Amino acid sequence: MPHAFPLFPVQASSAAPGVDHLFYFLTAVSVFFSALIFLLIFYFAIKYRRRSKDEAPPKNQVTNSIPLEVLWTAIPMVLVAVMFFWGADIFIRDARAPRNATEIFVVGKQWMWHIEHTNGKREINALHIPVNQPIKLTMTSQDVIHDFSVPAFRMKMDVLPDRYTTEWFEATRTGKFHLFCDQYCGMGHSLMRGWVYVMKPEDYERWLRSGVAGLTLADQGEKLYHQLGCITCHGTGKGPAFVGLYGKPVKLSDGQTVIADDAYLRESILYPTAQIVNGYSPIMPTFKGQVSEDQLLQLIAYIKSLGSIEGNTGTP
Amino acid sequence: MVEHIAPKRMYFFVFGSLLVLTLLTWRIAYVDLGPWNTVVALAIAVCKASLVALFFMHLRWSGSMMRIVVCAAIFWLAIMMTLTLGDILTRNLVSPSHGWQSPATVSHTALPASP
Amino acid sequence: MSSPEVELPIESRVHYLNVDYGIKSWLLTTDHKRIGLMYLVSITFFFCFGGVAAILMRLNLLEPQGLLVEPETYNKLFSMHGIIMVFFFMIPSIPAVLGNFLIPMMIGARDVAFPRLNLLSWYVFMTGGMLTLYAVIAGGVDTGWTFYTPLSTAYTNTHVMAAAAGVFIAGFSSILTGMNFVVTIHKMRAPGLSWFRLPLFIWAMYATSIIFILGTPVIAITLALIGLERWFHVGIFDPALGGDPILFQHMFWFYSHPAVYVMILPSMGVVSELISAFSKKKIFGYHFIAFSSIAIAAIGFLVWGHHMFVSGQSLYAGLVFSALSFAVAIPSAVKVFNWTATLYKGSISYEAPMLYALGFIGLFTIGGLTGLYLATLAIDQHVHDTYFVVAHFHYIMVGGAVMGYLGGIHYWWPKISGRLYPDGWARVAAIIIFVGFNLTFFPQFILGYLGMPRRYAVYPPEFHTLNVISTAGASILGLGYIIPLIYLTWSMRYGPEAGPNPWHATGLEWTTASPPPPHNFEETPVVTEEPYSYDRLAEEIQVA
Amino acid sequence: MHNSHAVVAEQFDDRVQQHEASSLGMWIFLATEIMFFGGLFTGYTIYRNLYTSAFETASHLLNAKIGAFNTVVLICSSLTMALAVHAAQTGKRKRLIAFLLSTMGLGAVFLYIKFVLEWHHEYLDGLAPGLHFTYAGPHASRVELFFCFYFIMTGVHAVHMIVGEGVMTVLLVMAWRGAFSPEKYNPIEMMGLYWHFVDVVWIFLFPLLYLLGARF
Repeated sequence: MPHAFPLFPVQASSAAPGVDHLFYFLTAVSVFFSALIFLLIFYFAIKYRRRSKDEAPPKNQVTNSIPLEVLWTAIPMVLVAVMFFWGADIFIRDARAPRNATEIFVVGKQWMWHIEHTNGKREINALHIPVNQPIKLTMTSQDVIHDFSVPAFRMKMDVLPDRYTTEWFEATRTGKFHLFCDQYCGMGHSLMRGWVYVMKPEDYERWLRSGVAGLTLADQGEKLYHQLGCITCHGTGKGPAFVGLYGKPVKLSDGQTVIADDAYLRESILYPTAQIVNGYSPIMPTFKGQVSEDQLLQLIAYIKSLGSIEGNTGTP
Repeated sequence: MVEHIAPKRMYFFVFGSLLVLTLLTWRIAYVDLGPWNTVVALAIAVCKASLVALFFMHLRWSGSMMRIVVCAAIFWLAIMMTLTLGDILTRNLVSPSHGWQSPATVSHTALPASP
Repeated sequence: MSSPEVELPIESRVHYLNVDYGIKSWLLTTDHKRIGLMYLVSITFFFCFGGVAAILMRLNLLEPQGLLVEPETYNKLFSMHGIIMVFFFMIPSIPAVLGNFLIPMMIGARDVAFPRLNLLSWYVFMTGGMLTLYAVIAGGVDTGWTFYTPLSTAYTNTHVMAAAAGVFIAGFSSILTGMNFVVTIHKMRAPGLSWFRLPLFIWAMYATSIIFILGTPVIAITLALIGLERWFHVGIFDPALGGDPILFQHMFWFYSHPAVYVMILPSMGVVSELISAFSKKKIFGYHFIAFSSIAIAAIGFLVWGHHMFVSGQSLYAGLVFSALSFAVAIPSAVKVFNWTATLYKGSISYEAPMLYALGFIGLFTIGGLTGLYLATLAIDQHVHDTYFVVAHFHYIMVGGAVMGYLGGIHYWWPKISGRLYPDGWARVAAIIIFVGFNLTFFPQFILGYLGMPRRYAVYPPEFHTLNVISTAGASILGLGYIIPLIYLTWSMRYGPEAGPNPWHATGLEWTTASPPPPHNFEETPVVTEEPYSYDRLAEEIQVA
Repeated sequence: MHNSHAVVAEQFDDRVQQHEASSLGMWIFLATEIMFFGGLFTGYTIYRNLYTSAFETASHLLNAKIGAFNTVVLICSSLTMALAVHAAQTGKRKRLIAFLLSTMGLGAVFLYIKFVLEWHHEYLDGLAPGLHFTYAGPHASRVELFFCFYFIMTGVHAVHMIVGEGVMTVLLVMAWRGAFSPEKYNPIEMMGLYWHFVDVVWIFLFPLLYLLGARF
């Protein structure tokens, strides 16, 4: 066999050791109980085998024991409680990206991964990231459900059409790691693979700057902002302004308040009448079918660039 | 006789109640009670359904097994609705960019003041 | 309770097999035993079909680039394997074959409560099966057995409609069967046969029937919605039209997770019978095993969301479903411990059914414990939709359910056919299946933790070695399944006569002749003792 | 122990056992029906929660008066069905036939109203998803989703009614031939349970589909 023959995946993210420790714990529990059951069965099977064909079965045996039943109900209960809380703890941490994470956008389509960096650099079926730096992926799909999985990071998340899901990780070692689509997505499912390249920060910077033909993601969004005519309302006060909007609570006409996050902005572009900002009338046409998923991400990046933090507002 | 025979009078009485409740639910739909419109309409529907089940379907006189069957079905339906709704209603509560912050990376950014 | 007639040779006695001849006497029968046999033949046919697909898949994975077929064909193979094995083999396996054959006999009844509905259920099942086979022959389905939207509704142009309609129709046969069993168990028990005198197989079948009744209608309506969505291009589950694909997953798994318990619960019932019969000892913790079946059926309905931890489901829902999934592990563990305790101080013999039963306990233990990994949120996040999942559910469904099914077939074969099969061959087959199974599926746990995704037609070369081992195991496993097929068929004609109770087992089904007379019992039995009363048997042997 | 009495099938010991078995069987069947409709109700509930205002808008496009009238028609048919069971229990053959006929008649009226006065009009108004959907107001795609559920739920309900009408035709012929007696009326009773169940489903469909939010 010419190829390497690994039995355990490499640990390449900050989350991996935690998951593996939990895995070792479960394996220890499993091995212990499997061994216990197997040894008991073998022992009983040999010790109490029927010696002759007409051997009479032993009589008046104990066939009920409440203490035993309680014992072997309680012990598994305690063990699974430990597993639950341990697993839940890691899972909750994995679900929430740190605030300073570098954001990268992922669009899945049958059968390729399309990845965009904030400076406008794009790649296909490859993801370049710096080591020791939290990365947050904002992902969506153009067609069916996919799943962005990096086994070396012990991380995966489904990628759904018409919705943003996120996933974050912090790579801890440089190298080249598998990227798989884990959710069956049709004919080319097994070809929807790629590589994650974890680089030293300086290499990453160099890579990021090389070969960028033109505009950053936000700049491309700005271009769209003009091309699509968003400016005619949102730049004139007929529609809500974008400056400092991102991440802020928005009061809606039905009295509810939502946070202006990616999902909200996306919905407002595609279904403008669904959530009307208080004080404005529902006059915006839908852009569904006119902007692609990539363009949506560009528009959102633009709005984001207009500032989410006080004192850091850009100019439209 | 293996089955209870109810007096005919009862059927007409139940029928009358059903008609009254139908009228009621229809009229109430024209009164603005906000979200309570749905609640009231469903409460009336539950009353009507109980009347039909208990009297027309003789559940009142049937063995406990039949009642267990009906309750089980309703209970399982409730499970399906509750757990599914539980997902839908809590899905957007965790907004990754506005929730937990890594202690190691507490940044200069402040959470937007909640209204 | 021995009847004088059982002394006569099989040919000179009227029993359910020779009471009437000709194809019509089978196709129009309302005898639960004949219907059970018709199901046996049908599901064996579907099993071979699904098995061939599995072998082709494993062969294809011999090479990282695919040895035999294009990815497109591979996708159709695993979809067909899944759909046929799940809906047309595993789900009807023990309930429709052994359940139909045994339930009336175990409770001392002449037939099930609704014999004509019982026959109807077989026709409904075959209609669904034929429709699904049509889908396969006409060009196949490539959605996987899970029919996830929007792939199944908007993005594939394979024969989803026919396959979904087939599964939809076959669902009604499950409903009819479940309904029949519940009513039969409630209303047709022999005098003196109170609930806690019922064999544990009956308890397991009762729990299974609950799932049939309350779960199957939901998959039916879900698949109907898939059909309507495809047909009219509306967007109930299609996000492009305002629908929510995760709602489909909820509704699909609301049935399809409990369906896993439809497969394993009857096997647990069979194993409870076998362990007791071949240890010649009353089962340990009867009440706990009985109630754990009901508990598994009930809690099993609350855990479906663990298929969706990384689906975009709410984090909170994930936490709730994870906790509930751990809860369902407890009654399963209780069963395993009780079976093991039953062996203690027994008088254990190792005929083929017992080998299957012990194999079941071992493989189910591994399958159950690896289920804990998948219920653990953080680990599932890594191994979800990888070969780890494939290995886990095959340990439950093949290592568990199929081992139990084969054990049950071997145990009751003398009752079904009236004849004995060669036990030596049967033991050899049981061991070959056990070894082949482990060789096939254990490497897949490692593959899964390494990260190899499931449903991959081609894969990175570093997974090559383990895949070769797995395929080697599959060929052994396939061979193991062929052997019983041969000697069981052979024994139907040439096997020595078994007599009414070849295993010296307790239970009403062993008190009547083999094969049983058309209405099971010459006279309705009266039950006066608890099940598994091997103490009485001991006395009888001593007297003899 | 074979019962020579023809009204007891051979797998049963006596009439009580047979009656209890068939009632239990029927109720279990109705439990499966609850879960079958339950899937639809769950889906409906989810989208209603997600798209409340769109669903209210869509609901107001339906004619609540017709819906209410149809509810009354169905309740009347439930009454006649209950009276038919009563007539069968007391062995009144002519009344049984009369009540079965009126139940079927009322069922037909319901279906006529549903298909001709409602579905047909909604189709013409461009409210039929997938076939002819021209609604262009706000939330069009969500209004379409409401109408998906409207057509599927009322459609599945109507299919149940049509099946009921078919079975009732058979029972009618049997009643005509005098197949039922106070000792043997199980099929009529089971038919009654089924028909009332279909009524109960409509009792929920009516407020859920027609009476969303206040209308004025």
